Amino acid sequence: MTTEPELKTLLGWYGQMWTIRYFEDNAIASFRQGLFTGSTHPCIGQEAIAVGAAAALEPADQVLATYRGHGHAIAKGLEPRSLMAELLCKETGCCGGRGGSMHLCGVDKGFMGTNAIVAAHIPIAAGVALANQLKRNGRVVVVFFGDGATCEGAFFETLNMAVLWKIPLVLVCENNGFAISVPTRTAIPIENISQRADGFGLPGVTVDGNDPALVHGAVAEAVARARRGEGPTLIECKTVRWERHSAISAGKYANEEEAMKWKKADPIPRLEKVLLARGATEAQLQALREKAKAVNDEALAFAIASESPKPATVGDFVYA
Amino acid sequence: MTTEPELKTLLGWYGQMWTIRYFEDNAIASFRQGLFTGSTHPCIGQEAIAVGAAAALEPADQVLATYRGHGHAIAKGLEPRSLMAELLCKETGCCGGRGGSMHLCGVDKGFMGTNAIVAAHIPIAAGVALANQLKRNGRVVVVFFGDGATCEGAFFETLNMAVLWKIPLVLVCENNGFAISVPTRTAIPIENISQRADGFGLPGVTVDGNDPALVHGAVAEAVARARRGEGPTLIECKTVRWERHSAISAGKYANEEEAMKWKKADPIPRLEKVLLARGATEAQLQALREKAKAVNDEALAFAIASESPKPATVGDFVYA
Amino acid sequence: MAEAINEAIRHEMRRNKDIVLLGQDIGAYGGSFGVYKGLYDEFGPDRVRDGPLCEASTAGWGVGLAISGMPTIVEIEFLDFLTLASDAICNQAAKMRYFFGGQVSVPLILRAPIVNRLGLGAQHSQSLEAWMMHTPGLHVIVPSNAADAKGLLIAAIRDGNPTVFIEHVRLYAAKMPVEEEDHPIPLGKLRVAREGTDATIATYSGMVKPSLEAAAKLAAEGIECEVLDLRTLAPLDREGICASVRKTGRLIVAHEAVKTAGAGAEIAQSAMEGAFDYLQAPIQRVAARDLPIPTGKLQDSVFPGAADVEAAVRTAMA
Amino acid sequence: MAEAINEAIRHEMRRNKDIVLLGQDIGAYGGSFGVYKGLYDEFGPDRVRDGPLCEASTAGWGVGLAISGMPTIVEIEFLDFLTLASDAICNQAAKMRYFFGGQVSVPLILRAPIVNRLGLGAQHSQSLEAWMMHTPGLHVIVPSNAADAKGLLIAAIRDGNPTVFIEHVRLYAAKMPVEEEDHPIPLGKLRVAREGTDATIATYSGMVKPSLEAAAKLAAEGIECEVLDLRTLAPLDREGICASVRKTGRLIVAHEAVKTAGAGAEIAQSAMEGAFDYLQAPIQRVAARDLPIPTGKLQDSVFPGAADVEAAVRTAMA
Ligand SMILES: Cc1ncc(C[n+]2csc(CCOP(=O)(O)OP(=O)(O)O)c2C)c(N)n1
Ligand SMILES: Cc1ncc(C[n+]2csc(CCOP(=O)(O)OP(=O)(O)O)c2C)c(N)n1
Ligand SMILES: [Mg+2]
Ligand SMILES: [Mg+2]
Repeated sequence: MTTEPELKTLLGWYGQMWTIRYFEDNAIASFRQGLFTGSTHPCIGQEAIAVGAAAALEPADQVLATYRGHGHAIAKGLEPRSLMAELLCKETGCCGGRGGSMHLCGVDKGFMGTNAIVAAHIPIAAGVALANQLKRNGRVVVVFFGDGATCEGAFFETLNMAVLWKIPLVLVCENNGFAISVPTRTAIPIENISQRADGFGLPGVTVDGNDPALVHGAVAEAVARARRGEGPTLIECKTVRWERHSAISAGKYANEEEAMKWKKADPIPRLEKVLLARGATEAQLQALREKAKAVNDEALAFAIASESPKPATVGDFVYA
Repeated sequence: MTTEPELKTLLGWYGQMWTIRYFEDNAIASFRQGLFTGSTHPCIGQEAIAVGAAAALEPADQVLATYRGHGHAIAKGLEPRSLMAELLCKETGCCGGRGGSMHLCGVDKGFMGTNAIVAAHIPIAAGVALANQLKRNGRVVVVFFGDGATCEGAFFETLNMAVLWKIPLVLVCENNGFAISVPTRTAIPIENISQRADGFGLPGVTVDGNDPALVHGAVAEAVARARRGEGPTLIECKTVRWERHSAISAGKYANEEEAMKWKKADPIPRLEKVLLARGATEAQLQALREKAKAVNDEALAFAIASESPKPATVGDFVYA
Repeated sequence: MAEAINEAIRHEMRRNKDIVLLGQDIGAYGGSFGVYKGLYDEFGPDRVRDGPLCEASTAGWGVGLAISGMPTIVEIEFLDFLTLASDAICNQAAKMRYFFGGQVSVPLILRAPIVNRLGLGAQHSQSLEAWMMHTPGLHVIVPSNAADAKGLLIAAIRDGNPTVFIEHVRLYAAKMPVEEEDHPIPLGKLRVAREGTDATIATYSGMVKPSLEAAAKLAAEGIECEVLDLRTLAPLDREGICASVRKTGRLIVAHEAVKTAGAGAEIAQSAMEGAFDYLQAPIQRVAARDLPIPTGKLQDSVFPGAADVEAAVRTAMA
Repeated sequence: MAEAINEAIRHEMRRNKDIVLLGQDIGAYGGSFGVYKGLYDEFGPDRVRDGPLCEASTAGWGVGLAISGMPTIVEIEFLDFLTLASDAICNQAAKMRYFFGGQVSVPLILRAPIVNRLGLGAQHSQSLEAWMMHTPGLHVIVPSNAADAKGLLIAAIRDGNPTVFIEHVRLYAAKMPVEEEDHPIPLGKLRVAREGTDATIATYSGMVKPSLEAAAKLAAEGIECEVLDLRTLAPLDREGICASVRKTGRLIVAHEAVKTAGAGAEIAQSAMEGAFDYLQAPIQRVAARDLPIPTGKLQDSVFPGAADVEAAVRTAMA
């Protein structure tokens, strides 16, 4: 593993985690207020993964994620305002209001988009990484996905090819214990998802996904390995999901208590303790929180004030 | 492993292997003569696997295989005549002449059919095995497939679920070194395909697929395990393919010599040596060979003499 | 309609102990849209198999169960994910009985909802029934109301052939008087949802209600539309469609799938082949625009509604 | 046609160093039907990536390459296996530019052959172009001869949009004079393969030749058919079809896909919408029967031929 991050770095992460948390709070509140329809899949409780992983990347490196990808977009440098405007399906949104909560993208920041078909973005991410390899541009791709996605064929097929061709790809599984209502242990008969790697000949590691420094360390090592041309790594980050799969999920959980345990595992207070122990002041932390909130409140106001795309533009962007 | 098979048993296998070999010889010759069109995928050089595996099964156990499945059909007890008639697309064929070389079936013998979509039959086989589990009928399913098939999503997805639910399924991979023209080593970045099992939590074993006794031992153990309710096993049988993928394959191999090596690895002369060493006489062997030939010659004559299905029946068998 | 489907399945599962359900989130959770509420409690984890996320193989396992004599219902959470299961459905389930010369039957039902106009975007808003219609060997069922859903699902389960049963999320909440009794509805027979003499509107699933609204509005002006709820697309009741067109002389076909190469083209051409001489105006299509589906307000520019049906009728009458 | 496709790809790969080929057996072997002969030797393993058997992900990797600015050609060995790649093609490639608001382009070509009448059976004989036509965001190309294949493929590669390029195994051997020069053919323009005044035959791919044969035979009796080779199904040259029908007053649509919900229905309904007043007889369809495809002689009872086209024209003329 790499060395312990500096206090300044950790403070930066703390601010980012709050930015993500407030973004998701606003997303849920906006959805409940009817500011947009459909659904939204918050990453609350999982912020440490996006933040720790993104910190291991160069700006030119690329990220792909799922519908639960608002945090990854923010961590990769997208502006909350253009993301929130996209959630609200406004023309100022990052995808011109066509994509909504599940389809975010920021190519200029290396954020190659989120996807609403579970696991479908994993081969796409590998293709982006193969393009990097062919162009010899030194870029690495990080792809985020859930535990559920590791039961889909596209995940396995891609592991096989990525190892075969030593693709500069880092596969980060956010094991949050559930795929909608299905607990990981009733879908996957092995202890750690990182063990999947054993059947494919790539390194597989499991880390505590609620500690951004541990995530950062594992991802940094995998990124270095990928940049050296040694191929992909599978990283499982254990975490705990926000109580509901999405803002519209309504079904019953077999074990309600299990589904609510994220609050006890919240990575933010945990990082706060570390920061205070390392000498940060409560005032510093408060300033970061307030900034995160202000950015998001401005973002929401911007999104609300923005226009919906004109009906006449509905046919734009189909063909190049 | 189980005990060494008796001489009588081995002689039976020898006869079966010749039955399959002659069947395939006739299939190729018939195709070349234009007795049927399409193609045919011989299992020459791989007979020991079908024979050794089938010997580990009860009649009520079930088998599914691929387009390269004539040998498995014969080993599971289907008559060469109804199979050859099917290859020639005659109404006396096991599938009424609708299926041809790639779609053989004999439900009454537990032969649940061959399939022409690589790996698609693996989940189907698991479903058959799940039915057995639910009916508590004690039956086990053996599914045969190639090395190439172990790169397809359906294979991996099924492994995951089969382990999860302890399905009575034995997965037999015939690693014949090629998927059409693609050598296994350029498609699969691990030494042994049985290693795939490590990512899923099931036992994986590799055996020499050109020795029917070794195949039998591994399959018998896996079948026993499955019958005890302990779930699936993955068995890799290393073998060597007939020089061409199918009777119509015409492309160039990167390494022609490699593609021709089956003749040096032919399981039949190898078994012959064992038999002679264990006291069988040349006359005994010859009698078995002749019987195998006679059965197949009769089968071919029967197939040739049979009628094509009447055009008016083309719409039969679509709906139950 | 969710309740009606639930009742149909419960009824059949009680009647036939071999029926199995496969899918994701179908256990205690009751299905991602709640259609399976209570079934797990009643029938237990063996028969209600909540599984990992792998639609392709789930459908393949369903084929294996089905050919073993266990009628199986596979749930796909959104019809859009049919892409993943299409090999098992189209290359296996639809063809297996045929290429095995009748040695097996494939009593497999794939249930999936159309989930549109909710704002979930391009990968969660599609109506893909036309692909399934173009696959010989399948039945394709597209009910528009609770009573039909129940009767057609019971019929499909008993029929014993591979079936794609397409529900509609907007109709789930709709409660209509549902037959208490066990009342299968024959596959391949349309329902005349409204009688009329001036124009025929052939439609199904989510467009039946807007079509009836349009018909009611037009009736106020003396234009009497006959509204046909097709109920099943395969088998397609071509004779029923043509009979109505022979009476009215005009046909409007309405669906929520995108227009090009949709079911509407087949329905229209069926009338062309069977009732050309009676046609007084070109057959009109009302359908979604040929675009990926956007989120947000833009959706309204893509999907058709009662006003579009009305306009099409007026065009046909002009 | 195999040679023409080979030339088109070679030509474009020389011109644009970013183009990559993905697939199985596309290396030294030259593609399962030999279309890629020599490309591996010329362009090497980086650009001609012979890979493991996993169509779904292969197509997905192709999407990733494409959105990274590397135009990618994915080969699927038989069009029947489109089932496996359909999520990558229909839910990803076709929609990605749209749902990302134009931030990416998807220059992905999926090449696959129709392989029918060879006796390979139900899983190796299908014509699935209608599914692709029903997917907004794709181009669907169905050439009938070598020259068109070359020109259309070059155009599709340069066009830079996701394209399903459907070849036909029976046409591979056909050598026709191919333009030496780099000669893209605009997408969405049909070719009048034979001029005529009495009836229009709209067709494509493997049915163009039998349609021309039927037309030649009928011409001997004074019935002059106009044969339209549609060349692309998406975009579909609706105006070209209607213009011909306005001239002849009769339309016959011919394809090898099964009839129900096939491309023929769309083509027919397009004429209905644009040329109804000129139609003197019902539009006829010539297509495969709605069955899984059998092996052996039974195939002849399923697939249409010149005689079926001829009969359909006579019906339209009667
Ligand atoms: C192929 C596919 N199947 C099903 C769904 C419906 N669905 C959306 S999210 C989800 C759960 C995925 O779980 P996981 O991969 O663990 O990610 P998480 O939501 O927990 O982040 C499901 C089943 C989908 N979008 N795509
Ligand atoms: C899904 C799918 N992809 C491709 C093919 C074409 N194909 C037929 S057999 C074959 C090779 C399979 O290799 P392997 O699994 O090793 O089996 P083997 O033929 O060597 O027995 C291929 C690529 C197919 N039938 N199905
Ligand atoms: Mg999860
Ligand atoms: Mg092989």
